Amino acid sequence: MQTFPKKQLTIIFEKPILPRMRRLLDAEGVTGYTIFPALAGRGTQGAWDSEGTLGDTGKMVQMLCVLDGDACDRVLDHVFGLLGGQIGIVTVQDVQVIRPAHF
Amino acid sequence: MQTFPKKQLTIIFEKPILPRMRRLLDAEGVTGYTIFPALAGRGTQGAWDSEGTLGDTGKMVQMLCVLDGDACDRVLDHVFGLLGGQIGIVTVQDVQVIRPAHF
Amino acid sequence: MQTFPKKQLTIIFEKPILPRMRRLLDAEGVTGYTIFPALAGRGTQGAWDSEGTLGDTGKMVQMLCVLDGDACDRVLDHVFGLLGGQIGIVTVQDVQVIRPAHF
Amino acid sequence: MMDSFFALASANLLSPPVLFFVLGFAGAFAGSNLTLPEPVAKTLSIYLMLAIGFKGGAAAAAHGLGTDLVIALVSGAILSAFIPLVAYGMLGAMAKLPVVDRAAVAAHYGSISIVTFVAATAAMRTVGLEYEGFLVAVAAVMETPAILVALFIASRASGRRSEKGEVLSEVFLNSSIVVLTGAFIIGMITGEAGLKEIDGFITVPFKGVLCLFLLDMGAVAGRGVRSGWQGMSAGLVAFALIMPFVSALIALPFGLASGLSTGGIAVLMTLAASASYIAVPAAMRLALPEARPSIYLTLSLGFTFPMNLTIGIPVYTAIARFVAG
Amino acid sequence: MMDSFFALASANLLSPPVLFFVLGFAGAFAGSNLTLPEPVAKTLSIYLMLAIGFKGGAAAAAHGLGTDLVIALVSGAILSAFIPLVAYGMLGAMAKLPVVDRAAVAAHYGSISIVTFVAATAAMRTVGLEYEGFLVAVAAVMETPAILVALFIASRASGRRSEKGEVLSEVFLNSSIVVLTGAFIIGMITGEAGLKEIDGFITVPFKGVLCLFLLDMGAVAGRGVRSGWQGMSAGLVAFALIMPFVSALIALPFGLASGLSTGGIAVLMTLAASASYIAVPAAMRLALPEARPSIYLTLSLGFTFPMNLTIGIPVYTAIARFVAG
Amino acid sequence: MMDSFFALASANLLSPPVLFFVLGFAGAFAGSNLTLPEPVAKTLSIYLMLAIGFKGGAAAAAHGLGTDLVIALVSGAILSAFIPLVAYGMLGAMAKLPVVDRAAVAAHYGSISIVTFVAATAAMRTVGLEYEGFLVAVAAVMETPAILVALFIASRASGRRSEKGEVLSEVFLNSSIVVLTGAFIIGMITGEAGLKEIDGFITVPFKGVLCLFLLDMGAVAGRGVRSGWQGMSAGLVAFALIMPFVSALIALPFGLASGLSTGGIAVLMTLAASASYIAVPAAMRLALPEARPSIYLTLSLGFTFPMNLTIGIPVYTAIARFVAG
Ligand SMILES: Nc1ncnc2c1ncn2[C@@H]1O[C@H](COP(=O)(O)O)[C@@H](O)[C@H]1O
Ligand SMILES: Nc1ncnc2c1ncn2[C@@H]1O[C@H](COP(=O)(O)O)[C@@H](O)[C@H]1O
Ligand SMILES: Nc1ncnc2c1ncn2[C@@H]1O[C@H](COP(=O)(O)O)[C@@H](O)[C@H]1O
Ligand code: NA
Ligand code: NA
Ligand code: NA
Repeated sequence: MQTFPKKQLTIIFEKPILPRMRRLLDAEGVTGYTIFPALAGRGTQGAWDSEGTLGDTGKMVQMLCVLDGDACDRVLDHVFGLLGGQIGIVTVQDVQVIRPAHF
Repeated sequence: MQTFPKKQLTIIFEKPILPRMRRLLDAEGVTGYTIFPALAGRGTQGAWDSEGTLGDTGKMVQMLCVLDGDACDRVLDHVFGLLGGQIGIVTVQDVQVIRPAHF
Repeated sequence: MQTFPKKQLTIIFEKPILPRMRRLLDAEGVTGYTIFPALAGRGTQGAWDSEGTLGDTGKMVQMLCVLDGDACDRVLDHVFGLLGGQIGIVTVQDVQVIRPAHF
Repeated sequence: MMDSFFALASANLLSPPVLFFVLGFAGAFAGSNLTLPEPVAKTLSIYLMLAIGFKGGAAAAAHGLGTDLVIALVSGAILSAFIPLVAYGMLGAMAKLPVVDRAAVAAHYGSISIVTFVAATAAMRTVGLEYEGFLVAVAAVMETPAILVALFIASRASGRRSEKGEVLSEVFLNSSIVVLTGAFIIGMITGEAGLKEIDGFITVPFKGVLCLFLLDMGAVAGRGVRSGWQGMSAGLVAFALIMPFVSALIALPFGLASGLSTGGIAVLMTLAASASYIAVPAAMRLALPEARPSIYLTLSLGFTFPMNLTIGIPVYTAIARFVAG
Repeated sequence: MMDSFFALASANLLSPPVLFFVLGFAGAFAGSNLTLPEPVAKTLSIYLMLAIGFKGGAAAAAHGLGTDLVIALVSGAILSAFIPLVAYGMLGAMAKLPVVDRAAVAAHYGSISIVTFVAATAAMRTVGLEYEGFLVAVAAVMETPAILVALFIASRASGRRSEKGEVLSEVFLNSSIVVLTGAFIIGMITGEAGLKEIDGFITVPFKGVLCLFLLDMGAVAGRGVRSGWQGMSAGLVAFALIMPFVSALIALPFGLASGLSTGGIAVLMTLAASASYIAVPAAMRLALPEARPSIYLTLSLGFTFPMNLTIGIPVYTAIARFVAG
Repeated sequence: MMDSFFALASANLLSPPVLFFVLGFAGAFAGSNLTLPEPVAKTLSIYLMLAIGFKGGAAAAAHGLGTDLVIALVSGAILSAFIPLVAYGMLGAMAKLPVVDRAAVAAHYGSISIVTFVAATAAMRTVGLEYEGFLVAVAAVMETPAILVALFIASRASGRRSEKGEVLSEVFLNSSIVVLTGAFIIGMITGEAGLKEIDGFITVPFKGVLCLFLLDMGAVAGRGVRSGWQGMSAGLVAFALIMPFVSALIALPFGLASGLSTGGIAVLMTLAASASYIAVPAAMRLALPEARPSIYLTLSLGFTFPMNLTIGIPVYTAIARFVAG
């Protein structure tokens, strides 16, 4: 099957800013994204666990967004602006898709 | 450590067809797969949120399957057949594994 | 934007040994990791489903850890030691990050 | 009849369950998120099935079952199979929709909403009307025929053939039907004695749990309207608000012919008027994936459900009283 | 006063809710995980809001509302706006903290903890003191002013400007405030009759549910202390233990001036003494992300909350009795 | 004795809790998914621990504790340590299993199932037999010795050495043991007065909650049998059905020697006969990972648990009555 190269942007960030992040991606016009709940983790700012955490503070989510290389660069800029003082990490990977028009 | 190249097939699709998808992968004889719950997202058909959704309709899941390059092509064909009118996206990535016989 | 290559280590393993796995990664001095809950799956040892499972036995989680190539090799060794008789799979992928110092 | 209707309507509108529904709906509409976490909402719905099923079974055991049950079950099945045809026709007249969407919507209106049923029984209690316990079994029977009829319509109209077996087993093995009928049977077996044993769980907190659940349902419905509003045409909204009255009137003669009590007739009318938003949508994703959930879910959950809860139930009750009481 | 205090304190400490809290705290401290699954904990907190709001509304309807409500609401708003200033000052004197952290902590202590409020009302019932039902509305009003004041302090001191609109709408649309005030209004509308209808849900199991919830809260607090201990200085811990008494004393004259009953004064003092650990932290992540959650959460949840539950409430009650009773 | 047994058996089999269990089991076997969402199932099990522990403590406080408690605790510990040896031997005779699997299964049968215990106490109430409140504490004591003995067997037989410390702390800090014993102690402290305060939560809905929980357990067990069936041999299934009676008979003299009431003896026999399916499996994944969960879980949850619930409990009760009553 013929495949086409795209970028997969993965952002792990704190849940309280999820609405902001969604607004950002919507504003950038990415065609789609999916958000996954995380269970626990550790970073430079210590360990966390969703069990035994009240409300959204201290919980992390993962946002996964498949998009064009160019769009990726543009979105990355804005994401870094948003993440400023917030807790989180960002990675980029190469992926192949079949229906390039969808992304 | 010596590693061996494999493919990682990632399918994000709507939860109501999960049993069908599992039957498909079982029939294709893939050695394994893992399914993750998604929390929210947006695509060409609009935004969704698992909170405030009744039943499985409107929820998405992610299926992750590490497999051989050849098997990947074959499975992809069938997955596209299944996803026909359904909501969802498919990506393929390169991964390295240690115990190639397991996959 | 300039990006730097790192490795992403993904381990899918059974939930009862999660505390052990976290201790291992802490001992190895990785800068961070994130854990995700899985919903269901199948492997060489059969199918499982988190619904209808009591306690942690039979549930799987996914640990995702972005780290340096060298660190990755070292951690892999220990992870294999730990996973010995346990149920689980390990993959390695190439990823790009922006702030290399964070990892 | 008007007097009686206004009394009923205000008693219904000012009851805690309906007010909590309105709170959830208004909150969601204003942008607040009042939905319960999903695992809890699912459990509350299982609780409602279990309680309503068990109490229905215990009541049926007390009063004995006879031919009236059989007649009511057959009436329910006929209603569920016939209403989709009417809905399909009305949709064709009132809105421009592709055939699959029309068929899918029709399936929803032929099938039923158990929460609407529970709200109707709670309303009967408030106004002091008795109803037959076995109507729980009728509700269970009314879930599926509509789906089959809708698939038949869709396959005739569009040539699309779907795996009915998978869809039906999905619906039959659906936890809500199994719990409802299972609890009904257990209630019949253990009778009054069994009811007394678990009264503190299925009766004492029942109405309050219903309030909590309707708060959540209101929030879900409010969200649905908020996000699904754009895709709606005036014709579709009109359909969602008028169709329930049509269905209720179709059910009226069946209720009379089955020899049901006044309250029982009102409940049967409500069942007919209610539209599914859990079991049928899931079945439609399997059987008619081209049909758009944003249409059928918004109509049944965002418009018909709130309308039935607030205005529909008192109207059906007033009609039942006028005709039968 | 001492006698009365010791009687109150032991009645409070040996009540099931407080003992379950201690069990959770001790268990978590020893390394056991007694927390409830998150969706359930969230639901229990919605249940508590719904029950306490509804009962408050029904009580307010029974006794009628007048200028005393207005005065109490204004008192609450003033307290919520004023206490952060005091807290900010005290923090400056007692600990070395960056300005943003100080402002964030101050916001928490000006706002309130609904669970502490619920515990206080349960304690009033145990010792036989009445309190005004409308204090639920006062609690709702006290959630937000503190946040605004803290953001004002932070922007003056650090030049940092934050999008107040987003933060405020986040807090206002927060499910707990909406459920609390919504249930209060529904309770006012349906009054005693409504209360009787859903009594089996919001009164019968109430205290037991509170026990289960406090078991969870104890476990969360114990975890918080266990993991946040290192980041604490003696001055910060002292602040968390002393500040509540300062706030309670500030609230005392307001309670007297509002003409509240003795129990009502004790509850208002408790509200002032309590510190937020759900709504305000989420708001701070949006408005002051540089402020460290490990500091404000550990202080309010790990130290102030347990102190209020065990020692604070009986002390405030004893003071209220001494002054007003 | 036969008469009494049949009366007991039918009273047990036709009680709502057992019927709901059967509904869940049959539904799951037919392919329906009646399991509750996991967070809710976990919470219900915490609720049952809390309620049963508290009531046991309050009862123990009312009747006073003496040497009989100590004797019963020691009896429990001995039973939990001894039964695995018998189970290990029987398994060797009845099935061909690797040593680690045998040891792991033995650990499960020495330990206990709290839900079976709860079902036994509910059954005692149905047939009007008293039992000692402190048996809750005995249940807690019986959870762990079996694990130690099994690890000892495994390390002797296979040379495999496991980190006992980690495993034991995992089991001791397990929320179910902590809640059970913690609630027992709180019940002892607050006594009858405390019980009256939270009665509306831990007594009023108790039996109904048990029904809901057993519906879920039935569904889980039914699934287990459905999917684990292939891996079973006739010998293993026979073991799962016979071993409980062996354990119950071993417990009988201990019950008599401890001076327990007839109901108390029946409950102790049930404890001995029950097999763990939550705490011990998790411990085995840590200590004996080569042992296959598909074997020990299917045996204890899929066969022994349903057998105890339906047939076992009335048989043990009949024996206790025959011997002691
Ligand atoms: N190297 C990493 N790999 C995977 N996840 C990470 C990594 N570093 C941080 N995280 C996640 O991001 C969160 C915040 O990281 P930090 O800002 O470093 O405290 C952590 O709690 C982890 O969940
Ligand atoms: N580019 C994308 N990246 C990540 N997830 C996506 C993307 N596009 C779609 N999705 C996910 O797939 C779902 C269905 O997409 P669609 O069929 O485009 O509506 C969306 O709701 C998202 O959860
Ligand atoms: N090829 C694979 N791709 C993705 N997940 C897998 C794969 N193989 C195994 N798994 C996951 O790892 C678990 C244990 O695998 P196994 O040890 O093969 O039984 C399975 O239940 C799956 O959740
Ligand atoms: Na209908
Ligand atoms: Na305060
Ligand atoms: Na046992």
